Amino acid sequence: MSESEYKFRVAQSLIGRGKVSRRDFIHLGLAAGLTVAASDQIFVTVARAQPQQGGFAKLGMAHGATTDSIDPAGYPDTFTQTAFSGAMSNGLTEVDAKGGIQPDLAESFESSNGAKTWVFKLRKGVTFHNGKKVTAEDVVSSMRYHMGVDTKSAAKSLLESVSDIKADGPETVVFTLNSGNADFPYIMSDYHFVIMPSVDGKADWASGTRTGAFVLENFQPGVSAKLKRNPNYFKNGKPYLDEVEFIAITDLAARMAALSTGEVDYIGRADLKTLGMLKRNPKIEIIEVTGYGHYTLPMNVTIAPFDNPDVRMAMKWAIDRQEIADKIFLGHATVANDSPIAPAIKFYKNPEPQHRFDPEKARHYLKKAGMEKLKVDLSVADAAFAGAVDAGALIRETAAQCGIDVNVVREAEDAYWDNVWLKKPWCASYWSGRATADWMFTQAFAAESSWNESFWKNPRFNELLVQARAETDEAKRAAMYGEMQQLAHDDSGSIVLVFNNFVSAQSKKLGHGDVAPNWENDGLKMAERWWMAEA
Amino acid sequence: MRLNPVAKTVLQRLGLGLITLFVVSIIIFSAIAMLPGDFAKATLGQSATPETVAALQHEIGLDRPPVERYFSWIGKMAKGDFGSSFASRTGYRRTVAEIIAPRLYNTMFLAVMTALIAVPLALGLGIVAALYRNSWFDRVVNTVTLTTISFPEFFVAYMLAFLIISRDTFAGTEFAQSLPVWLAISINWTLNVVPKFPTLANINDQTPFWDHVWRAALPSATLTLVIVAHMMRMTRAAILNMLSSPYIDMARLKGMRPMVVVLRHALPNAWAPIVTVVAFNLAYLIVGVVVVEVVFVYPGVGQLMVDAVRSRDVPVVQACALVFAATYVLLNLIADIISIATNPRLLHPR
Amino acid sequence: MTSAEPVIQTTRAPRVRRTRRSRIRIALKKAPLSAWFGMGVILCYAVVALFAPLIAPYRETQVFSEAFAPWSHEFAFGTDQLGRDMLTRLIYGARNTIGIAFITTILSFAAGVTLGLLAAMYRGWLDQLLSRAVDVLMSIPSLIFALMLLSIFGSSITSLILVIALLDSTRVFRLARAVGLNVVVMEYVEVAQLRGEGPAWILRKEILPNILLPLIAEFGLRFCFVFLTIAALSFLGVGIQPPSADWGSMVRENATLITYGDVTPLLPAGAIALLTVAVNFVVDWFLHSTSGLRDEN
Amino acid sequence: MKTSSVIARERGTDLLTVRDLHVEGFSDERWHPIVRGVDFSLKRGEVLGLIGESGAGKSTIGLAAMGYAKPGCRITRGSVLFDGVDLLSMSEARRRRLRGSRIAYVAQSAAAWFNPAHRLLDQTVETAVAHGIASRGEANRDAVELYKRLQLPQPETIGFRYPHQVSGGQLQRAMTAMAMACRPDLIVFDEPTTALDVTTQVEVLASIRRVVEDFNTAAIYVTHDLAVVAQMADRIMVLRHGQTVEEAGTRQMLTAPAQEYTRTLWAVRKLAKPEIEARDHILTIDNVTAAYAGGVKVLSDVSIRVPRGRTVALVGESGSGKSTLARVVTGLLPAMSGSISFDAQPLPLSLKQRSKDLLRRIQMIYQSPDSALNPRQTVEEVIARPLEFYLGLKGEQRDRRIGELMHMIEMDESFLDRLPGELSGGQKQRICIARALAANPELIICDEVTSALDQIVQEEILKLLIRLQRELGVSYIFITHDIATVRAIADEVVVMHQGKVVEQGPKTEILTSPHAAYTELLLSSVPAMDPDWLTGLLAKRKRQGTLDAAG
Repeated sequence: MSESEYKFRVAQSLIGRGKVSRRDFIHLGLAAGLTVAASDQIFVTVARAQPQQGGFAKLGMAHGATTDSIDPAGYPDTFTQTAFSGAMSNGLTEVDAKGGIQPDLAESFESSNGAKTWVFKLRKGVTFHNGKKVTAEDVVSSMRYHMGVDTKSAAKSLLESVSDIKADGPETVVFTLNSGNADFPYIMSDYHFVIMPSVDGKADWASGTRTGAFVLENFQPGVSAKLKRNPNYFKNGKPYLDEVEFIAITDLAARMAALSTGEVDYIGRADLKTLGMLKRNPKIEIIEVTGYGHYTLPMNVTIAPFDNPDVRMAMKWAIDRQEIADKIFLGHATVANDSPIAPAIKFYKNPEPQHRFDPEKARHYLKKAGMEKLKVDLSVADAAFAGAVDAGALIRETAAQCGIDVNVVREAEDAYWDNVWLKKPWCASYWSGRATADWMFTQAFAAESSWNESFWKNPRFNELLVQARAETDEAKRAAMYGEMQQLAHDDSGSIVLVFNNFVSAQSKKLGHGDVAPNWENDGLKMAERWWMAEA
Repeated sequence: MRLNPVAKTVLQRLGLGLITLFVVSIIIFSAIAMLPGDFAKATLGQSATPETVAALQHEIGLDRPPVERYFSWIGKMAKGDFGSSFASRTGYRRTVAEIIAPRLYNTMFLAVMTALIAVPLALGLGIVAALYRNSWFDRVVNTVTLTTISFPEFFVAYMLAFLIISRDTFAGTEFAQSLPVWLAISINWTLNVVPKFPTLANINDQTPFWDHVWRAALPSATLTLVIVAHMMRMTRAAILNMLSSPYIDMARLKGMRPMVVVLRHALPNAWAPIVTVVAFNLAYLIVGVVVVEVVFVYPGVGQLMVDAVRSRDVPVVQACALVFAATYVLLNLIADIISIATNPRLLHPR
Repeated sequence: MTSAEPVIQTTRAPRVRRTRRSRIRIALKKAPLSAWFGMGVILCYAVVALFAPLIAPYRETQVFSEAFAPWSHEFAFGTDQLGRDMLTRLIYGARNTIGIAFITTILSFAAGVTLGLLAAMYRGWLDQLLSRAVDVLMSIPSLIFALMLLSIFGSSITSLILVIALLDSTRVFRLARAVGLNVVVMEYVEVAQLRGEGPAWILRKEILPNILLPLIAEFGLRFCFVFLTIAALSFLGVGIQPPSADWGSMVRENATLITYGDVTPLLPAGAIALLTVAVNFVVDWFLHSTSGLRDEN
Repeated sequence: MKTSSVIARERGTDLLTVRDLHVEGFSDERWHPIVRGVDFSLKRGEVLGLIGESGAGKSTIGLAAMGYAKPGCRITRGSVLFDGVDLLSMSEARRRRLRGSRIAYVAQSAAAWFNPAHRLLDQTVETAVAHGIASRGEANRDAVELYKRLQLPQPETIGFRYPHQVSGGQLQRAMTAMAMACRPDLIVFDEPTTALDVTTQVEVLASIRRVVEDFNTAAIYVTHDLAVVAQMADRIMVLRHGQTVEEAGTRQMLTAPAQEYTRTLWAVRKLAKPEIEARDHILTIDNVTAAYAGGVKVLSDVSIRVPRGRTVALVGESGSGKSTLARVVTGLLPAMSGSISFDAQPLPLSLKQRSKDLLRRIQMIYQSPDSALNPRQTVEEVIARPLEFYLGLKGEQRDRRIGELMHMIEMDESFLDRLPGELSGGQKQRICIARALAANPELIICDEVTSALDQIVQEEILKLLIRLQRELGVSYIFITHDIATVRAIADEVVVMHQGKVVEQGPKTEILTSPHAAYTELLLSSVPAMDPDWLTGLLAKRKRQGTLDAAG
C-alpha cells in the first residue's frame, strides 16, 4: 500500500466524523490515482454510511387519520406508531436489526421461577422530556394503563398473563406472570408499552412527555406531526437528526409523487407496481425487509367441508402461493408454508414438504376425502389486506384446475373484522406478526385464544405450546417449536400464503444502518436511528 | 306587513334552511347508527378484546340508546356546542369546533382561491364564446372544457402532478428519447416554464399565507379545470338564450355594438341561471372536493368527514354534515338573492 | 296559413305521409358532424358493451402468467398486474361501467321524473314535501353520503345502483318539475282536465311527450355524471368491486403509473372521456334543436 | 291624414328607395323565400302603410328597410338606398351608426322589445348617447320632453320605472319616444298598436301621429288592420306572399282597390249574421262572484243568460273578467257565490263534482290553437280521444266518426297523421273545433277563438261556426274584444268592464244605441275604414273631454 493510498484510507475513516472536507478528500483521491468523479463518489458513499449530526427529515407515512392521538392505548397504524412510539418514546426493551431483544429503558432483565417472574432493572439517570427522572413507579403506572377492567388499550390482551407488577425500589420493576413465558421481554418491546411519567399514580399520556429521542412540537391529527431533537436523550450521540416531520400521505400515487418531487425524503409502503421504474431514479433508494406479517386464509375446521383434514390439505395444494407473491405483491413477499412463523424469528423451521400449487396432489386429497368436486365460498375484502380480492380471483383460477369451485364472495370493507373474520367459514385475514413463535402461536393457534381464527384445537400442539413457553433450554425449545410449526403446516385450518415485505423508498440523502424487520420503518425507530447524509 | 322581496326570501329560506339542517342531522345520525361497527371497534382495531371495546364504548357514551344520544347531542347543538370528538379521552378533550375550524379554514381558503380564478375565467370564456359563437374559439373552448370534465377528477389531479414530476424526469424517459431532439428539448423547456408547484399540499396552521397559496396551487388548478366547463357552458347558453329575445333585436336595431349587446342587454337578464350554476359549483368547491383533498393531501373538511365516517366519530361527522348543508343552503340563498336583485320584476314589483 | 281562397283546402293533398320513423330520419339528416361523431361513438360503445363476450379475446378474469406484459400481438394493450389482458378488461369494463351507469340513470329518471311531474301537477303540499325532501338530500355531500350508504348496505352492484340512483334522482326531480311546470300551464293540459281525464293519463299522454327532449338531453348528461360518480366512488374504494372490470377502478389501480409516463391508465380514462364527450355532443345537438335557438352569424 | 300636411310632405325628396328586395328565411333546414322582389320608395316625411296577412313578409320588409335581417333570415338580393347610400352593401359598422340615429324601429309588443333589466329612461337615451349625438344630461332632458309630447303620465319620473311597471299603451308610447330620441329620418312602425285594447289604441295612434307630423319624420307603418293603416298612412302598399299586390294613395286604395285580393281583404269586415230570437235558455248564470287565489275579486255579481242554439258574445277589454267567466262556467275556477244552471238543472260549481256526461256537454275552444293542441299528438289522436273517452267509440265506428268530423270542419282526412306544427293557424283552430264537436256538446265556450288569426281566416272560421250552429243547434258563449266579430256571429251581446256586466241585450240594440257610457266609448274607439275617422274622433272627444278619462 502506497502512502497516498494509506492516507486515502485514513481519510475515508475520518469522513464520518466530519474531520475531512469533501475538497481535501478529492485531492487525496487524486493523489491515490483516482479520478475526481470516483473519489467524489467514494466520499458520498462513505459519508452516507457514517452517521452525521443535524438535518431535517420529512417522512411520508402511509397512514394517518384525524382520530389519531398520542394515546398509547391506540396507535392503530404506522403514523402514530412511528411518530409517537418510535420517535417520541421508549419501552423497556427493543428488537434489534437482527431480530434479537435488547434492553432499552431497562438496563437489564432476567427471569426466575420458570420464567414466571421477570425483573427489569432501569437505566440510571434517564429523564423525561420535562427533566423528571424515570422511576420504577412510572413504569408500573405505564403498564397498568393497559391493564385492568376499564382499560381502553388495544394492547390489553398482551398483558393478560401478567398477574402483578410492582416497583422494587426506584430502579427495579418486577413482573409476575400466571405461567412461565421465556419470551416476555419481547412483549415488552411492543409499541404500545411506552414509558410515561406517573402523575398521582396514573400514567400521564396526554402531556406528550416521554423519554424518546424526539420531543413533540406540533401535531395535526391526520396531517402531520413535527418533532425536534431531545438534547438530553440517554443514548449517546442519538438522535442524529435535529428535526423530523411525519406527514400523512394515505394516497399511494400522492406518496410516490411527493418522493419523486423531493417534497418528502422517505415514504413508507412504496407502490410495488412502479418500483421498477422508481429504481431507475439514481437519487432514490429502495429498502425491502421481510417482516413478520403474513397473509392467511383461515378455514373454520369446525364446519363442513373444512372439518375434514383431507379437504384442508387439498385446499393447501390448490393455491399457487408463488403466483400470489408475484402478482398480488409483485414479488415483494416471501412465499410461506402454512406456518405463521417468519424466517427472521427465532426457532423458525420450514416444515416439509413445501406446499405449492399441485393439481395432482389437490385432487388426490380431494379424492381421499371422498369427493370429486367441491364448491366453497371464499369471503374476501380489501379490508383484510390490500389485494385480497385479487388474490381471490387468482385462487379461483387455480382451484378450478383442481376440481374445486371457489366462489369468491366480496364482503363489505367496513367492519370486515367484525362481521366476516371469525364468522365466515373461509375468509381472508392478515397478521402483522409477533416477535416470537410463542406469542404468534398463542394468539392465533392456541385452542383457547379468542383469535384462533381457524378454530383449530390440536391437543398435541396445545400441550407443546405450554411446555415450550416455560422451557428455558434453547435446544429443547427449538425442537418443540419445530414440531409445532410442522403440526400447523400439516393439520391446521390456516392457509398461510406469504410473508410480507416492508418496501419503503427514500432519497439517498438519508443514511441508515441495518434495518430492523420487526415493524415497518426500521422497527418504527427510524427517526432515532437514521441520519441525514447530505443536506 | 309587506316585506321587501329580498328580506322575505331571506327569512323564508333561512327558516326552511334550519329545518333542512335539522332533517340532515337526523339522517346522518341514523346513517352512522346503521353503519356496521362503532368508534370503539374502529379505533381499537382487529386485536382489541371485547372488554376493552366495552370500556371505550362506555367512556364515550356509545352504550346509551341512539335516540337518547341524539337528543343530548341536539340539545347541546341548540346551545351552540358542537360537542367533543370521540377521540377525546379523560383529561384530553378535543372539541369538534377545534378539530373542524382549521380544516374549514383550509377548505374555504381553497374554495375562495379557486373561485377567484375559476368564476371570472368561466364568465369571461362564456361571454366571449357567446359573442363569437360557432367560431373556432367557441369550438375550441367548448371542446377543451368538455374534455376536462370528462375525465374523472382524480385523473386530472394525477395528470397535473405528473406534469410537475416530468420537469425532472421527462428527459430521461424512453418516450423523450424516441422523439426528435428539437421536440424533446422544446417539450422539456415547456415543462420547465411551469413553476414547480408542490404536489403535496400539506399545509398546517403555521403555514404562511403565500406559502399556503403556493401549496394550494395544484388542487386549485384541478378544481378550476373541473368546474370551469359547467359554469362556462351555462354562461354561454344563458346568454345565447337571451340573444333570441326581441329586446336583443331591438338593441341591434338601435345600432349597438355586439359587445354592448351582449354585455349590457343580454348579460343582465342572464344572471339568474348563471348565478345558480355558479352557486352550485361553489358549493361543490366546499362540499365535494374530498377526492382532490386526498390526492394532494390537503387537510380539508371533506377528508375530515370521510375519516370521521370511517372511524364512526359521530360528533365530527354530524358537524361536518351540518357545515356542508349550511354551506349549500347559504349559497343557494345568496344565489336567490342575486337573482332577485338582478331582476327588476322581482325587486320592484308593480 | 297563406291561402286566401275562401274555399278550404279540403281537396288539397297533404305532403308525404309522415310517420314517426320518417320524422326521426329527417331530424337525423339535419344533425351536425359533431352529433354524428357522438352517435357513432355511443353506438360503438353500445355494441362493445352488448357483445363483450364475443368481442373480447379472453375471459374477463382469465389470468395469464405474465403480469405487466408489454403491448404485443397476443395482448394488444398488454396485461395488468395480475396478468389479465388489458383489452379484455377494457371491453368488459365497458359492459360493466356503461351497463351499471345506464341502469342507474334509468332508475333515477323513473323516480325523478314521476315525482317531479306529480309535484308540478298537484303543487300544494305534495310539491312542498317532495321539494323539501330533495333539498335535504341535495344539501348532504353526495359523494360522502353515497360512501356512507354503501358502507351500510354493502358495495354490491345492486346497492351501488340504488344509492346513486337515489342521490341522482334529486336533480332529475328538479328538472322534471321545472319543465313540467311549463307544460302544466298549457291549455291542452287544461283541455284534458276539462274533459275529465285522470292524472295518470295527463302525465303520460299530455305532459311527458312534451318534455321528452329536454329529459333525454338531461339523461345524457346525468349518464356521464353517474359514470364519473362511479369512478369517484371506486377511487374511495366503494365503487364496482374487483374482480369485475370497471374503468374507474382501472384508472385508479394504475394511477401511479402516470407518474412514470406510462399510458396504461390513459386507456380507461380516455374511454370514459371519449364517451362523455360523445354524449355531450349529442346532447348539445338535442338541446340546440329543441330550444329553437339559432346560432347565426 | 290632414290634407295640408299631405301636401307639405309631398314636397319631400326620396329618402328611401327599395329595389328588387329578396329575403329568405331558414326553416326545416332549408332557405325559403319570404320576400320576393319588392320595390318601393319613400319621401321625407311621408308615411307608407304596408298591409297584408301574416306571412306576407311585411315585417320582414320593414326590417330590411333598416338593412337588417332577423336571426334566421338573410337578404339575398336587391338594394336599399337610404339617403342615396345602399344599406346592404355598406359595412356593418357603418350600418350600425345609421341604426338608431337615422333609422329607428318601433315594435309590436313593447313589453317584449324593451329590455326588462333596464329603466325606461336608460333605454330611451341609450342610442343618443352611444351615437354621440347628445350628452347624457341633454339626452335625459330631451327624453322627458318626448315623454311629454307623447302624453305619457308623469313624464318627469316615468323614465325611472322599469318596463314591467308601466302599462302596455304607455310602453308603446315610450318605445316611440325611444325611436324619436335621435330625431331619425325614418321610423319603422311594426304593428305598434295590435296588442292593445281598442280604447288604448286610439290614444297611442293619436300620439304617434302627432310626433311623426311634428318632426316631419318619414315612416313605414306595418299592420294587418286596414282601419288603422287608413288613419296613419299617406300611401298604402298591399303585400301577399312576399310580393306587392298593389300600391296607391290611401284614399284611392280604400275606395277603389284595383286587385281582387285587395277587395277580398276589404270585404271581410262586412260579415254580419242576422240575430234570431231564442226560445229558452240553456245556461243561466246568477249573481256569480269569483276570485283568484290571493283574494283579488275578478267577477262580482255577474248574471248572464245564454239562449239555446244561439250565440252570446261576451265583449270587453283585457282585464274585464270575460275569460274568468269562462273558467267559472267550465268549473276550473269554482265561483265563490252565486249559482249556475245548465239545461234547467243546477250545475255543480267545481269541475271535480261534475259528471263525465256533464263535462261532455260543455266544451271549450281556446284563443291560441298553438297552446290548446298538444304538439306531440297527431290530429287523429286529438279528435279520437273525446270519442273514445266520452262515447266509448272504437275501431271502425270511431274512424267513421272522425271522418264525419273532418268533413264537418271541411278538412281532408289526409291531415289525420299530421302534427299540429305542420298545420296553419286556421287549420289548427278547425281541429280544436272538431275536438269540441266530437263530444257532441250542447254548449261551446269560444274564448277569442279568432283573434290570433288573419282576417280572411277569421271569416272562414266564423262562417264555419255559424254553419255548425245551424246544423247542430249548439249554443255558443263567444268571448271577444273585437266588435266586428260580434257583429258577425252574435245574437245577444254582453258588455263587461272591470268584472261587472255593463250591459246585456240583443246585438242590434247594443251596437246601434248603447245605453252605457262605457259601451259607447268602446264602440266609438273601433277604427273605421275612413281616413278621417281618427281626426274626427279626436276632435269630437276633445269637445267632450273624454280622451283623458279613458286612459
